[in-house]
Amino acid sequence: MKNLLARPIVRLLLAVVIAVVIIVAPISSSSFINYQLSLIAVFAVALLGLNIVMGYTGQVSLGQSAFLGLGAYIAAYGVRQEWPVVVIFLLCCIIPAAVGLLVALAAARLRGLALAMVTIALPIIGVPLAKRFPDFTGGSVGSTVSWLEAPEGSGLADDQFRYYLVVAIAVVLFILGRNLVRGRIGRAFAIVKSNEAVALSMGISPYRYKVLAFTIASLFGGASGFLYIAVVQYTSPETLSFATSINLVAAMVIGGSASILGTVLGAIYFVMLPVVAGQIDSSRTALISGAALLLVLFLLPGGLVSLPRRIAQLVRGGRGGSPRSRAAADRPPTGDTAPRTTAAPEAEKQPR
Amino acid sequence: MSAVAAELVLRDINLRFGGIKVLQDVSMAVESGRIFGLVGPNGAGKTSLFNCISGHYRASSGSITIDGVETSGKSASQMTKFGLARTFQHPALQLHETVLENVLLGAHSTLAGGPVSWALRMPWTTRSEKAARTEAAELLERLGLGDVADTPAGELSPGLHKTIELVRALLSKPRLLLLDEPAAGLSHTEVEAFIASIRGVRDDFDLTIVIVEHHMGLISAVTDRVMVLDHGATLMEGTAREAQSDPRVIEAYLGQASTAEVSGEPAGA
Amino acid sequence: MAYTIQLIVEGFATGSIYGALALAIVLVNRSTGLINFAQGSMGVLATFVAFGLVQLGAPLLLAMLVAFVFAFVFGAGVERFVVRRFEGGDPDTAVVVTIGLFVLIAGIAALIWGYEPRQFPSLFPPQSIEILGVFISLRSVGTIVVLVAVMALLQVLFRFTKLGLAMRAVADNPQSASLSGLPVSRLLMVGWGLAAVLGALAGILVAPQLFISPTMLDFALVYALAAAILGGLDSPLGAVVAAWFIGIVENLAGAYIDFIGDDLKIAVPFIFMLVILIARPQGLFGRKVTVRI
Amino acid sequence: MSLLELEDVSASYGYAPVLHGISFGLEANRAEGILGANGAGKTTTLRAISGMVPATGRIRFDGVDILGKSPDRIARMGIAHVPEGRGTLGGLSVRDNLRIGAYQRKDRKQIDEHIEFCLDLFPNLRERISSNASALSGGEQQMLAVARAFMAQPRVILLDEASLGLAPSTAQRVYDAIRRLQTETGVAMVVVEQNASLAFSVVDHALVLETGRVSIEGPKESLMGMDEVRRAYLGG
Amino acid sequence: TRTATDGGAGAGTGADETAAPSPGITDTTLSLGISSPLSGPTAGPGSCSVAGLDSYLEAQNAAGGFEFGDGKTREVTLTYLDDTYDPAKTVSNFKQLVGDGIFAYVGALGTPTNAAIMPIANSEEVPQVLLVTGATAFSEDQKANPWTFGLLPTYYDEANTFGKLLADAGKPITVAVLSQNDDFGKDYVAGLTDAIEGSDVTIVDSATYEPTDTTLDSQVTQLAASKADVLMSAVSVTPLQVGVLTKAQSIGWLPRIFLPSNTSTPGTILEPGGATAYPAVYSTSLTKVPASPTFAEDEDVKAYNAAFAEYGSKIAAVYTPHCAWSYAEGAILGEAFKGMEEPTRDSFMTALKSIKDFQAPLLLDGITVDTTRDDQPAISGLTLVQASGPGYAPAKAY
Ligand SMILES: Nc1ncnc2c1ncn2[C@@H]1O[C@H](COP(=O)(O)OP(=O)(O)OP(=O)(O)O)[C@@H](O)[C@H]1O
Ligand SMILES: Nc1ncnc2c1ncn2[C@@H]1O[C@H](COP(=O)(O)OP(=O)(O)OP(=O)(O)O)[C@@H](O)[C@H]1O
Ligand SMILES: [Mg+2]
Ligand SMILES: [Mg+2]
Repeated sequence: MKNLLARPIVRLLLAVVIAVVIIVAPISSSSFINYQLSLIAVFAVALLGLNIVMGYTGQVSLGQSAFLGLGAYIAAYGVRQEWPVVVIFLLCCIIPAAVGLLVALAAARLRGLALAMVTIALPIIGVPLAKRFPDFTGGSVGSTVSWLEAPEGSGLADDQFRYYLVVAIAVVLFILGRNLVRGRIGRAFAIVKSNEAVALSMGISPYRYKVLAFTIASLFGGASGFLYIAVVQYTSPETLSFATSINLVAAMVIGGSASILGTVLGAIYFVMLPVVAGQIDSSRTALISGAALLLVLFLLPGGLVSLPRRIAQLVRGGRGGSPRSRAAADRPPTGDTAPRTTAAPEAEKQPR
Repeated sequence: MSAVAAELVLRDINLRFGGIKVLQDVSMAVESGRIFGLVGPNGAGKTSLFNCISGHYRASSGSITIDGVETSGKSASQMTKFGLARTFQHPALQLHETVLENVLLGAHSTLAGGPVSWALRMPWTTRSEKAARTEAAELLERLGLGDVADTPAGELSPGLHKTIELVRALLSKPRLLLLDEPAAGLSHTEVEAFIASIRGVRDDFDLTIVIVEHHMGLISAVTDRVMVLDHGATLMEGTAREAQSDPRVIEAYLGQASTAEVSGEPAGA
Repeated sequence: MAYTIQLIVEGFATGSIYGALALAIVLVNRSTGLINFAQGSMGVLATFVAFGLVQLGAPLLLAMLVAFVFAFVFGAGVERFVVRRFEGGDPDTAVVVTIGLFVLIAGIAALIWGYEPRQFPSLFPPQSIEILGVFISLRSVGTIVVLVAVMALLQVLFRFTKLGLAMRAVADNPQSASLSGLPVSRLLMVGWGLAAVLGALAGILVAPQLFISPTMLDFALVYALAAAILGGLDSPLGAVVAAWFIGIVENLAGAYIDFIGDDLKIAVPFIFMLVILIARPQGLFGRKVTVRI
Repeated sequence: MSLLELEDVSASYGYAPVLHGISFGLEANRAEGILGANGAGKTTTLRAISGMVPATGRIRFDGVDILGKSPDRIARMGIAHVPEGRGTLGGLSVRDNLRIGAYQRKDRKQIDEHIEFCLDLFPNLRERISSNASALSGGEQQMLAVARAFMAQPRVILLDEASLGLAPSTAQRVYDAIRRLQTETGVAMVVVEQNASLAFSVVDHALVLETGRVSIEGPKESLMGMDEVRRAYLGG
Repeated sequence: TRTATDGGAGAGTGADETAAPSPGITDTTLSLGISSPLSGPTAGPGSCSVAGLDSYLEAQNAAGGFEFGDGKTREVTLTYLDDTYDPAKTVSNFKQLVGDGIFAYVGALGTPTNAAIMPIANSEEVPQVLLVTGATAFSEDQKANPWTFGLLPTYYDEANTFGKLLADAGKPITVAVLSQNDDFGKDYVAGLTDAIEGSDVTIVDSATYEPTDTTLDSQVTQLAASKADVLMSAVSVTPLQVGVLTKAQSIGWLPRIFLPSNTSTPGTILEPGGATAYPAVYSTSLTKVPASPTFAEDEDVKAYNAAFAEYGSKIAAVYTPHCAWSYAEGAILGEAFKGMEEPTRDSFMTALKSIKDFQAPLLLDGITVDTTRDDQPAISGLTLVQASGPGYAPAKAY
C-alpha cells in the first residue's frame, strides 16, 4: 500500500485524478454542494495557517478566527468601497499579517499555554472591538456584500464561478505553504517545536521563527477571510468568534497536525461534520459532533491523515496480542524518559 | 575550504544560578586547530562552560573571544556566524525524523534563501538543498551511518545518537566544535573507532575542538591539552598525562582505581 | 469611595467564580499534566445531577454530596476510558480530545435538561450585609470562604501528603514514576476524579448566580484558564489570587476608563496577563521549570 | 528455583523484532552482566523484565509470572530499574525524587536514614537537595536515578549503564555502594555496562548479546579469559 | 450548464395564467424550512422558536391539515436545521433547505444569521418571513427586500412604549439604562431616547454588557451610583437579568424597573429575581403566558399546552416566550394559506401580506396581526403590563 503510493507514476496519476475531480465537481452539483466545496477551500486555507504555527512550529494559537474575521471585514469593506478585487485580496493578506506580526512580536516571547491564553484574547477582544466600529464592520448585524458574479458568457452560475476562484486561490496558497514547510524553513519550524536549545545552536532564533510562523498564519487567516466573503458574502462578529478558533484547532488535529494533506482533510471535517450531524438529528448536533470527534481520534490518534498507515498496520498486524500489549506498542518507550513535551508528534513523512 | 580553525579564549568567566556559583574565574585559551579536553567531576561546570561559550547561558562576568572577536553578549543563534557548532550531553534529536533530516538541520545556516524564496522554491534554494543533501550523505557514510540515513532516529540505539549529533554539527561548516561527552555510552571498540575519526575530522575540516569527556582513555588519546575543573574553578591545566598523575586530580576526579583504567589506554594514543 | 470599594468587592465575587473553576484546572494539571477544556462541562453535568435530585425533592446538601460522588466516578471514568488512550502522545491531541468531551458532555446535558438556563438553589442565603455603605452579598462571602478553604486543602495535598507527591510525580513523567512503583493509572484516575469533584463544587457554587444550563461555565472557563495560567499552573494559591485580580481589574477598568467601557473591559486582564507572563513566564506563583541542555 | 528467570524471551518495537529468545536465571545475592555492542538489545532486555516493552516467552520473578504485568506492578514487587538516559522526575526536587523512590515502602523511619545514606554517597545531591532535578548536571541526574533505585530497597535491581556520564571516581563509588548493598540486603542485579571492567567488578556471571541473541555466556572468570571478550570490551 | 433546480429561480413572477407550482408544494403537502440555533448558548430560545411553530403545525396536521385558498387541504411539514448561531452555517442550511425544495423559510431566530441569508432569499425569491427577531433591519424596508419581514415588535418599539409612559407622567424622572452591546441594545436606547425627547425625563447613566458576560454586578453597581428613579434593563439573557434584579436590591437601590418582553417571564425572571421588592416592574407583553395560573382556563392556552406536550417538547425542554410567539406564528401562516389562491410563492406572499386585524391564538387581547405595512413586522402593537401578584396586569400610569 505504502510502496504503491511511493511510486512517482502512481503519485502523478493520483494528482491528475484529483485535479480532474476538483475541476469537474461543481459542474453537475447543486448550489448547496458547491457552497460546501467552496467553504472547504476557505477553511482549508485558514487551517493551513493554523497548522503552520501550531502543527509545524508547535505554538498553540487559539486566535486564528480573529484573522479570518479581520480578513473578512477588510474584504467586505473593500467591496463596499468598490476597490479592485486584486487590491482587496492583497489587503486581506497584508493587514492581518501585519496585525499578526505585531501581536507575535510581544506574544512569541511566551510559550505553551501562556501563548495560548494570549491568543485566545484575540477573538474575545475582537468581537466587542468589531461592534465598536459599525461604519467599518456593520456592527452586530454584520455586513452583507454581493459581488463576484459569474462574468457574462462564461456559462457558469455564480456559485460555480466562486468555487473556481476560491479553489484556485486556495491551491496556489497551498503550494506556497507546502513549499514553506519543507526544506530549510520547515526544518527550522520543526526544531523550534521540538527543542529550542538545539534550534539556537543551529543558528535558528526560535523567537524569529515563531514570529514568522505566526505572521504567516495570520496572513493565511486573512486570505481565508477574503475567500470567506467570496463564498458567504456576509460577515459579522460571529465569524471571528472564539468558538470558531477552538473548532479550527480541533479540525487541525483531526485532519493531521503538521501535514498538508491532513489540513485538507481537517477542512473537510470542519465543514462537513455540522452538515452530517444536522442530517442525522438537527436537534442533537452537539452530541453527534462531540461523539464523532472522539471516535475519530480514538481510531486514528494521528488524525485522518494516518488512515492509510493505520490500515496498513491493521492488515500487517492481524495477529492479535492482548489489548494492553497493543496499547503499549502504540507508544514505544523512547529511551529517553525526558518530559513528554519534547516528544515530537507523528509527523508526516517528508518525501526525499 | 577557506575557513580556518578558530582560536578560543576565555577570560575570568563567572556564572551563578541563584546562590550557586557554577563557574568562578575560569580562563582558558585554545589554540587554533587543537583538540582541547575539559574534564572534572560531575557538576563541576563543564557543560555550563560550554553553554556560556555557545551563548545558551550568559556569563555574569568575563570575556569570551573567538579569533579575537568578543562573543560573550551574543545570543546563541548568532554563534553559527562565528563558526561555532556543538553537540549536547543528552542527544537532542527529533526522534520521529530520519537521520538524514536530523543532520540536514545542521545545514540551516549554510542554505541559501529566506522564507519567501523557499515558499516560491527559487532555483537557488533547491540548488543549495541538493548540495547539502549530498554533503550530508557523504558525512554520514564517512562516520559509518550511511545505511541508517533513512531510519527514524528514535529507532536507533542511543549510542549512535552522539554520532548523528556530530554529523549535524559538522554540516554547519564550523571552525570551532564543542563536543559534550561524545563517547558516553559507546563500547570499547566504538570508542576506538571514534578516536580515529575525530582526529581525521579535525584535520579534514580544519577545526578547533573542545571535548568534555569522562573517558580518560579517549581524553589522553586525542587531546593536546586538558583543563580540569572542580566546583566551577580551574584545578589545573596541562597535558592529559600530567593531569592523570596530578594528585589533586586523582583526589577530586579520578579516584583510587583510576590507575587501573589508565593502563587500559587504547592503542590509538 | 464606597463605590470603588463596592466595585472591588464585586470583583472579588466575580473572581471567585473563575477561581473555583481555575482550581479544578490546576488540580488536573498538577496531577496529569494536561489542560482539560471539558472541566466546565464536567462540572455542569455533576451540577445537573444535583439539580435533578433537588427537583425530586432531595435536600441540597445531600444532592451536592451525591453530585460529588458522581463527579468523582465520572471524572475517573473519563480518564480511564477516554483520555488514557491519548496520554503520552501528542499533547495537542489530548487537548483536542478534551474539546471533544466538552462538546459531547454539553450535548448529553442538553439532551436531558435542554439548553435554557434554569434556576438553581443557593447554598447560602440571598441577603446582603451593609458595611459602611458597601454591600456584600452573603452568597459571595460563602463562595469566597469555600474557595479559600478548598485552596488551602489543595495546597496541603500537594505540599505535604504522599498522595500529592505521587500525583505530581505522575504528572511530571508517568513512565519514570511507574519505575518507582507508582500506580500510575490509578493516580491519574484519582487526579481526574478529584478535579471533577472540584468542578462540581465550582458548578454548584456558581449555578445559583449563572443559572444552570449546559453552557453555564463556557465563558467562565476562559477566565478560569487565564487565572490558572496567570497564577502559575501548578499553584492553587496563584490560581485564586489571579482570579481575584482579574475580577477586580476588569471591574475597575470598565468603570473608570471611559475608553474601555463595559464591552472592552475584558481586554484589560489579558493585557496585564501578557505583560506579567513576559516578565514571569511561570506565572505569578508558579515554580520555574528549568530545562537543562 | 531462581529469583528471576527469563525463558526464551523475545521482544519487538512495533513490528521490528529486537530480542530473539533470551534465557537466563538469576539467584538472590548474585549479579548477572549483559554485554554487547550498540543496539544489541541490552536495554530492551531490561525493559522486557520491567514491563516497559511487550515481550513473549516467560519471565518469572520469585516464582510469579510477571510477563505482561504493568511496569508499576513489577516495580512494586521489588524490581527497580535504573533506566538508560535521564531517569529522574525533572519537575520535582531532589528530595522529592528520593521520596518517590521509596514510595512503596512503609518503614518511614528507615526512609529518612536511607535518604541520608544516598546523600552521603553522592555529596553533589546534598548540595542541590531542593533544586529541581531538571537543573542538575548530567552526571548528577544519573546519580539521582541510581539513588532513587536504592531508595526502593528492591530485591532485584536492573542497572542500565548506571555509570554513564559519571566521573571515574564517582562511578567507582557507585559500584562500591552496589557491592555493599548486595552484601547487606542480598539484592540481585542485572548489570548492563559499557565500561566492562566496572561491570566485571560486580558480576558473577555474564552474557554477551549479539543482535538480540545470546552469543556467549558463562561465569565472569571464563569470560574475562576469552580473547574476543577482552578485545571488544576490555581493551587489550 | 446546471441541470439541477436552482432553488426559487423557477418560481416566475406570477404573470402566467396557470402559474406553475413553486417548489415545495404539491396538492397535498407544503414544506417549510427553518434554521435556528439548536445547540450552544442561544439554543434555548432557538429551539423554542422551532418547537412552538412545530407544535402548531403538527397539531393542525393531526386535525386534518391546513385549508388553502385554492380549495385544497394540505399537510404542512417543517424541516429544521441547527446553525449554532453561525451565519456561514445558516447560509449553508438555507441552501440545503432550498435545494431540498422547501416552499418558504419561516420564523428563524437570530439577527446575524437572518441578515446573512436575506440577500440570497430575495435574489432567489424565497419567502423569508415572520422572523423571530426584534431587529428593525428585516422589516423597515420591505420594498427593497420584498421577500423578508419579521414577526415581532422591534426593540425600538418596545423601548419607545416605555419612554412614552415615562414622558406622559409629566414630571422629572431620571433613568438608568443597561443594554446589550449590539443592535438589540442600540435600537432599545434609540427607542427610548426618541420617546423622551422634549420631556422632563433624562437618562442619567448607561452601561452595556456582552451576552457572554458571566455577571452584570459591576454594571448594576455603577448604575446604582446614579440613584436613578428608573432602571431600563434591556438584558436579553435570563440569568443575567435575574442577576440584575437581585443585585440592585441587594445594594439598596430600588428603582422602578422596565424589562424587555423576552426576559420578563414571571416564573423564570420575576420570582427568582425577587421582583416584588421593587416599587413597580413594567414590561411589554404579546402573549398569554401558558404556565401562568391566570390563563389556566384559557382555550388557547389549553390547546397550546396540549400541542406542545405532544410535539414541541421533543425539541425544546424549557419554556421561553419564543415558544408562544412561534406558536402564534403558525396560526398566521395558516391564515395566509387560507388566502393563497395559487400554489406559488408569489401567491403566498400576497396572501401573507394582506392579513389585518387577525387575532392569532395566544396573543393578548388588543394585540393583532397586521402585515400590510411595508415598514413594520407582523405584530407591532404592544401591551404595556405591570407585575402584579404571580403575573402581569395591564400597566397603570407611571
Ligand atoms: N523505540 C524504538 N523503536 C524502534 N526500534 C528501537 C527502539 N528502541 C530501540 N530500538 C532498536 O532495538 C535494537 C536494540 O536496542 P537496545 O536499546 O536494546 O540496544 P542496546 O544494546 O541497549 O544498545 P546501547 O548500547 O546503544 O544502549 C536496536 O537495533 C534499536 O535500533
Ligand atoms: N540552568 C541551571 N539552573 C540551575 N542550576 C544549574 C543550571 N545549569 C547548571 N546548574 C548547576 O551547575 C552545576 C554545574 O552543572 P554542569 O552541567 O555544568 O556540570 P558538568 O560539569 O557538565 O557535570 P556532568 O559531568 O555531570 O555533566 C550543577 O550543580 C548544576 O546543578
Ligand atoms: Mg555535563
Ligand atoms: Mg542501551
